[in-house]
Amino acid sequence: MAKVLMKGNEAIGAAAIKAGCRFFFGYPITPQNELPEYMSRELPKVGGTFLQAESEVAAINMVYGAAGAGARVMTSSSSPGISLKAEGISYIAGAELPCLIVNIVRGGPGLGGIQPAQSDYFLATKAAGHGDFRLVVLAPASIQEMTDLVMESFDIADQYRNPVMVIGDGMLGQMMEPVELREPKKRDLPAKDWATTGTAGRNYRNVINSLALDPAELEKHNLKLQAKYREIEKNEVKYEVYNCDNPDIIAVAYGTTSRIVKNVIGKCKEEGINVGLIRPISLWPFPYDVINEYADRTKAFLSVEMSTGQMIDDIKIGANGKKPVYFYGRTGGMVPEPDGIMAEIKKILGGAK
Amino acid sequence: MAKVLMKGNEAIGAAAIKAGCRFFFGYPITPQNELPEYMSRELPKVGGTFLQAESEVAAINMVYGAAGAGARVMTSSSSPGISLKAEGISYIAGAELPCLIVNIVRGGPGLGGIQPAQSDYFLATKAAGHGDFRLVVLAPASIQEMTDLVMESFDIADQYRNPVMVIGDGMLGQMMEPVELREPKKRDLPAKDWATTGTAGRNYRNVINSLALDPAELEKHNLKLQAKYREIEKNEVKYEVYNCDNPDIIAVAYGTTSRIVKNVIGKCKEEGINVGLIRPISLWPFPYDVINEYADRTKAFLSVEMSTGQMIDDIKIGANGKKPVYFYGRTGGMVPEPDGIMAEIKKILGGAK
Amino acid sequence: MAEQVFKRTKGLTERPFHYCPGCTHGIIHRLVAEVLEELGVLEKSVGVAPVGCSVLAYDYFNCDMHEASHGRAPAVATGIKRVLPDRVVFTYQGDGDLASIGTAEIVHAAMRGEKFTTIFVNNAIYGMTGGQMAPTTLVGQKATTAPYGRQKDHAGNPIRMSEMLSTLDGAAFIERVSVNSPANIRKAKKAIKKAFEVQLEGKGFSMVEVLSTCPTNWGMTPKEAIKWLEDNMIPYYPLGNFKSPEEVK
Amino acid sequence: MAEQVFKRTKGLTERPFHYCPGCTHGIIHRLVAEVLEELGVLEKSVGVAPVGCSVLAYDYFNCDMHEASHGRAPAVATGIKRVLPDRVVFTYQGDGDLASIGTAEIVHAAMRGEKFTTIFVNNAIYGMTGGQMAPTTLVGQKATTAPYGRQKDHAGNPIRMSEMLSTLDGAAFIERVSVNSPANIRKAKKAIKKAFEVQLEGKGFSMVEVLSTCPTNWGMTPKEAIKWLEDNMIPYYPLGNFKSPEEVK
Amino acid sequence: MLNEQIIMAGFGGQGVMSMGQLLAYAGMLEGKDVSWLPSYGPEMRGGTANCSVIVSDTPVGSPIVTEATAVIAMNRPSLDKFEPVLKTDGLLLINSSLIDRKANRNDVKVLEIPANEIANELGSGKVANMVVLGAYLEASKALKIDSVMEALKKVFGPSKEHLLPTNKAALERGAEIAKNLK
Amino acid sequence: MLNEQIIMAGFGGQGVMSMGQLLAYAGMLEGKDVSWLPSYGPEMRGGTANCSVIVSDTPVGSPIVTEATAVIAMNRPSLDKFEPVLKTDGLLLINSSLIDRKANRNDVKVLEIPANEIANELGSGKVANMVVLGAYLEASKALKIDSVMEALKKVFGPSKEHLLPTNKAALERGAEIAKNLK
Amino acid sequence: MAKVKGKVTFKEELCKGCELCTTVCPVNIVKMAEDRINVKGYHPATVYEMEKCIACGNCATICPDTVIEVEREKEDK
Amino acid sequence: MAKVKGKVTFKEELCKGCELCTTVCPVNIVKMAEDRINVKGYHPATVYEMEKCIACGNCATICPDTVIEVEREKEDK
Ligand SMILES: Cc1ncc(C[n+]2csc(CCOP(=O)(O)OP(=O)(O)O)c2C)c(N)n1
Ligand SMILES: Cc1ncc(C[n+]2csc(CCOP(=O)(O)OP(=O)(O)O)c2C)c(N)n1
Ligand code: SF4
Ligand code: SF4
Ligand code: SF4
Ligand code: SF4
Repeated sequence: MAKVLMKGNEAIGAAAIKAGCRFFFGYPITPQNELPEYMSRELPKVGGTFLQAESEVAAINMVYGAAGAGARVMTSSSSPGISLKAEGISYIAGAELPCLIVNIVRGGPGLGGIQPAQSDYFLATKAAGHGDFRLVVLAPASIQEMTDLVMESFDIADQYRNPVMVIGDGMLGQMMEPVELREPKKRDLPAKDWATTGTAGRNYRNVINSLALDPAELEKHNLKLQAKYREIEKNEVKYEVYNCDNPDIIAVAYGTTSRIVKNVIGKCKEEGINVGLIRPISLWPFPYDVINEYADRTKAFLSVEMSTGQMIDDIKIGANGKKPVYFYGRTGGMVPEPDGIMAEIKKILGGAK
Repeated sequence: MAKVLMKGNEAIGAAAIKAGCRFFFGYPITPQNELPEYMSRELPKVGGTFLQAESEVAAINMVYGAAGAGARVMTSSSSPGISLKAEGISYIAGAELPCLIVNIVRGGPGLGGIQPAQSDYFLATKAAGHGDFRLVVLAPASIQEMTDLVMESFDIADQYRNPVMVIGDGMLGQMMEPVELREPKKRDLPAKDWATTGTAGRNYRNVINSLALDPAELEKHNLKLQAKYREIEKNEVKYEVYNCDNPDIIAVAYGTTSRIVKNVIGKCKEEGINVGLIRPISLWPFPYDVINEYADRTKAFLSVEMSTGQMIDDIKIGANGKKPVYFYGRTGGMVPEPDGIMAEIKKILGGAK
Repeated sequence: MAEQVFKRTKGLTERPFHYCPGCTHGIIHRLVAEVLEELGVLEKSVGVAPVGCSVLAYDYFNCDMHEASHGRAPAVATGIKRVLPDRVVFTYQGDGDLASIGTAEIVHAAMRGEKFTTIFVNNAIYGMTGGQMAPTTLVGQKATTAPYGRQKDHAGNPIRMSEMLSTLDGAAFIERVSVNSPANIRKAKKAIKKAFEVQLEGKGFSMVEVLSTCPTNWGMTPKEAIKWLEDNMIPYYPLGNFKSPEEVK
Repeated sequence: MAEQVFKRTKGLTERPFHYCPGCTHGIIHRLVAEVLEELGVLEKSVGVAPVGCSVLAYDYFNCDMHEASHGRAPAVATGIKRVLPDRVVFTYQGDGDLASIGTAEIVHAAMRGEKFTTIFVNNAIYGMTGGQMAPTTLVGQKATTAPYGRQKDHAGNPIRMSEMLSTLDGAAFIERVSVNSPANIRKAKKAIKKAFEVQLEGKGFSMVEVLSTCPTNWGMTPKEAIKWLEDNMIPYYPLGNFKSPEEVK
Repeated sequence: MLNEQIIMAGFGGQGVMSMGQLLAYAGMLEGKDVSWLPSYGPEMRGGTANCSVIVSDTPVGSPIVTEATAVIAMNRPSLDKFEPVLKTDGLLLINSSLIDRKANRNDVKVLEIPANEIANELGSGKVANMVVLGAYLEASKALKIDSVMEALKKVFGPSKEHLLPTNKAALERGAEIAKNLK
Repeated sequence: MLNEQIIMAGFGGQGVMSMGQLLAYAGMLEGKDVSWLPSYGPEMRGGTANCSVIVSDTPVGSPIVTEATAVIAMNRPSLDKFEPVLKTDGLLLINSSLIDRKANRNDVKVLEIPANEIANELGSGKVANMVVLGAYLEASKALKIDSVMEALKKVFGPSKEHLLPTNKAALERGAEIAKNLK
Repeated sequence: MAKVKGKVTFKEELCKGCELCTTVCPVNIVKMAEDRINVKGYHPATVYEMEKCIACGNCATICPDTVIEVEREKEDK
Repeated sequence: MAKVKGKVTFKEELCKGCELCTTVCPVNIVKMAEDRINVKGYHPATVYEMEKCIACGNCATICPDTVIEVEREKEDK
């Protein structure tokens, strides 16, 4: 397929449809509206269904129902709307249903603003709801990667029977870049023989459920989930290591922020400072081992985020005290500027040299 | 006041009323129902208002309104209900309003079960909603401490204009112990001159709000919040250090789990193993420094949780690679048994000696 | 020759109900199950269980089941039905579930005319969690969160969901029934059957509100509970049909 | 001697509205502000702003204001009014806010008979977010999430909130008005005044639904929008009083 | 040093929970550290109920009793469930009115009390729990009957004061039996 | 090596956004790496609009333009806001039809284009953006007019094909002016 | 008219002793068996004078726990 | 009856040129000032033949942006 120029939000929709997603339930919120709008236009053309739900709570529960019925289904929202989906996400994870949840993050807390942010890192990776569960969280840095990851996310979800979140920021949702929709590498996907499609043709009932009143049973279920998470941690860690052969410092950044860091790397080179970049692509599972390994080759890490510092916790856990972890961030919809990052790097290296 | 024997959930109510809380908005959910029930009985007697909301979402927004109007107000729920409050909590934190949120945690994810758990640690300490914000999170280990902390929590909330979460588990909510309601140490509390009580008598309007469409303004607001959080981190870290003079290993546990660990400490002594305990009382701000300091005196840490391992992340950050951090936990409503913990300790020390 | 006039329906699994003695949830379960069997749709049915005493409904109905989050059964059912338009989908919900936390979801499913059937069990209380006030609790009725009885000035008059939902065009069939006597139980079954037929004919949203008892949390014997329902609930919640496909615009 | 027959009310701050040219939000703001001024309650009023185009209402009403989360203004207002029963509390909400995400909150505030006033601005679309379908969007009307026009089979007929809420006993006063002409604007103001009076008399929940335009997202000039409202909205959303205190049981 | 770890179990309506609370209350009145922990959940509805009580001279660690110093079994399922939890030399009280089997353990001290019969003799089937409690107090010497009576007085309040004598009699009859069985 | 970092700004309705998209599209057709980033938010409603376009021989890093190689200002507020962002020796295109001031910077190359006048001459006020774009293409030599035309053809589709000639004329007139101003 | 004779069977182990069936029998023959307790701990419902049963099905209709099945014995045919 | 005379003032800088006021004037004197643009970028509404104004207030009533104030000049008194 030839490349086309697409808006991030629309590219997500195109990729999802290409991946066989035929159901979208959502509720409007800036800055992701182009995605539901695209779906409302395009899904009917392929026999799919777009339904605007009465709220985010309803939307995630529609996804819960549709996923239980065996469909490839997705929803999307932005920060406050994702908060509202927290209970439903926990149910979907508990019931082990596959689906895609897109979060085009905006500045918070509360109503906040509508400009790009990365302040839902904790929400996405640690606590998208109550209880012990995990979402696979994928953070693309370009529209091309976004479409690749969206398409793969449906396979990952189906393979592990687990919800996947693709996380972007308002910038990534709004910008246009050339994309080519390309199939992900083929996975062996299990049949959805657990789906509630009616018992006709089978001699057992299917029940979608997250309740276990007996704590021993609920613990067993949790241990099963944990075993699955260990499996995902083994198989699905994704990251990019860039210019890390001999770095003075390694910046860690994801999404659009990582692109700004790449600019900084170029600028720093001009001044003889060698900055590396580790870019987590899967925020969960987080590439702890990669951080740990590169801790031996750098003087320090710098977490660059559009937040007041959330991923830094994971970097610290990965670095495990081997090297100091610094932070530079902008928040509330402000975007880190190369100069600011560079100044921070110089400050750190001045101190760390 | 003489001691009385009280159920944990009711003791929370009694303490809140003693602390001047006159408004309670909530929605039923096991295992915290005795608290709203107590409030529905007792609040009218002191001229207060108990209102059962139509949902947790409505309840937290009623709290939002009442707190904005200047009242001492609280709500309570258990895990799935707290998930539903996520958006509202983020608004309250964003608008800097004081209130108390009680979470009597139960097994998850999803509907899960109703037996005690600690699997909302992440939710409480990292991401009770979207955006960069923090709740003060207090985790009592006894009914007496629960009443002390509940009373203090209203002062903390008022002092910093920040929501506070008191977190317990089903066990703490259901059990009875002797309590004495005692005033916390007096704090200088600022006047609530920001409350929306009508402009009569002042020449400015009060506006409760968390929106800032201009990202520069929103960043400024966030930096103000962060400055406040640094202040709280400086002033409000609470913890207990127990038997840590010369430990072979230090267990880190909070809430009822810490009491089980205390039993284990006794048992281990009998076998010549010296186990220390660091008990975070404030889960946020977390006593990172204490962990770091004691890392120099122990061979290892063991995080004991009623979850699959959440607080362990903070212990690792605190230990900063100085000593290994192990984990022992039960989940889904199962409670760690002393024997299990002991066996784990022996296994670790066998390896670590 | 003996003829079976009443035998256990295949619409139910073998699992004994966990409900309290005399709780009419059991009757309502049976009626729904019988209707599914009689309409011959068991194999193509997907039921949605609520959060409430009937949360374990997924153990009882002999068809595929989906356990929803509290109040959101209509959204879950919407998701299922949109994916599987030729299956029979129903929700089974209590009054806390449907009339309190789930108000938005039931209103909008009805507005959209979602083609599923809702069995709404109104027992004027929160059973599962121990007798807290429901939006349907009667004025003066005591509940664990209304220890002095529901007061109109404080909590308003109870909500009549059938009447309210009947104002929506998408609601094709709405009827309120009661299971307090064999005669009313038979009427209830007819209404439930009709509701499923409306679904099968694709006419829109259908709901049967069933007045039900909660002896445990009302603090009564099952017999007293039936009488209390007759004396107090039926007068406030009049039985009858509120909407039929003929009236659908 | 000159007499001022129309001057800017003290109920509004000096801040110019951010609304689009011809958007009738501005008219409705002014009416509410005038009523507050005329009733002499500005100093004891607390308004609740929604999430929607009127989110910045807190900048305009010259009284204390609280910006709610999307759809939850009635819950926020409940919290305020319960704390301050002698203040005048109102919510100002759009149709996405009130009739979609906030359905449960408005229904239950009305059921409880909460003593505040709701100004419900029905413009049949989501303005703030760029013209998505609202529950009040008319059948056939295009929206960015209904690019082929709202279809009854897919999304149902639009919801009539005034009619639905009127079934609730706690709703003391409900009226639908429109701001398409000077005459109707004057009627709208009367209704708004009445609604606040009902609150002041402690009679229960009061709401005025105001049919409003959104030229921007309807893709029309302001003049065309007024005409479209008259030709399409008023026939489906009949103007008039649906509930008055006399009828309150 | 006192460190009583008691599990009490029976079916709903046998007053197992209030018996435990009373014991904890009495312990508190005697200046002990105490805790009372109920099992909770839907299984309680019409089903079985149990609680753990700790009465101790030192601060109570975990409120969960994993090795009981005493088990009070008011019905058969309770005996089956909790007999194994009793520690060696612990005290096993069996309500022989409703339990048709003997104890399996022989490393513990067993007291069989026909609690319902005695309660009926006293004219109130409801005080069967107090009979067993009396037996427990006598056999364990943990707390004084007077303290339990004082606790009961506070719990009952003036409106139910007339019930005190029967309860006292029940406690004493239980104690008597325990003394005789020694 | 090509690395154009352009900011285009004006008020809503001036076609600033589509001009940016067209440029990015043309860049893609010429095999360049490109990105287009709009400003978004409520301030856009009836207010100002701007977008950043990057056209580069190497992969695009950050899509945000913080040091522009070119700024196209279609109205006065845009000039005020973005003139300072232009780097030394950068290209400043001013729509002199609507902007009543001169450039303040003298370390950059300035092109004043009476875009609206020219567009009106061409019979369609709407192509003012194409006039400026043509000027930019000529002055920067970044991409070929033909590529933009090809992009336009794809964007318009057959239904709007009749608009192509006017657009082409606009691009060419713009280019001509730029050439003459050199 | 041929007199209808009925037969009622109780799955006693399912009975919760709610007594609802005893209130709806037109010939008043459904009683609680005070002499025995089932596995659930309840006195189960039963019928002592089965010959009076007219197979109306009322007891089964109101039983919440599907304890009761009813057969009709057709006299002739 | 004394003829009522009115006077309308426009806070031109607030006007958004929506033209609604022009549609409701009974004497049809409210017009858009095509000759000028205000700070917001719109042709503002105005009245050229003020003497015809009857002070009905319609224009001010429908103006969404509180641009218009109206005075009535009482002829006598
Ligand atoms: C989000 C959430 N809130 C609250 C609860 C607790 N809860 C469980 S069932 C229930 C209400 C049940 O009442 P109803 O719907 O009337 O059904 P019934 O039990 O009376 O049949 C509640 C509040 C929950 N599980 N999840
Ligand atoms: C929880 C949440 N969901 C969605 C949004 C996005 N949002 C902002 S305003 C709005 C709808 C506005 O429509 P309406 O209430 O009709 O008011 P109008 O703008 O038309 O006046 C939405 C969906 C949000 N801010 N928060
Ligand atoms: S609590 Fe009430 S509703 Fe629930 S099973 Fe028991 S009687 Fe039925
Ligand atoms: S978008 Fe619509 S509702 Fe919002 S201000 Fe503009 S015209 Fe008014
Ligand atoms: S109605 Fe059923 S459960 Fe109740 S007593 Fe009769 S047989 Fe037993
Ligand atoms: S109605 Fe108001 S804003 Fe609109 S044109 Fe007239 S004066 Fe201007």
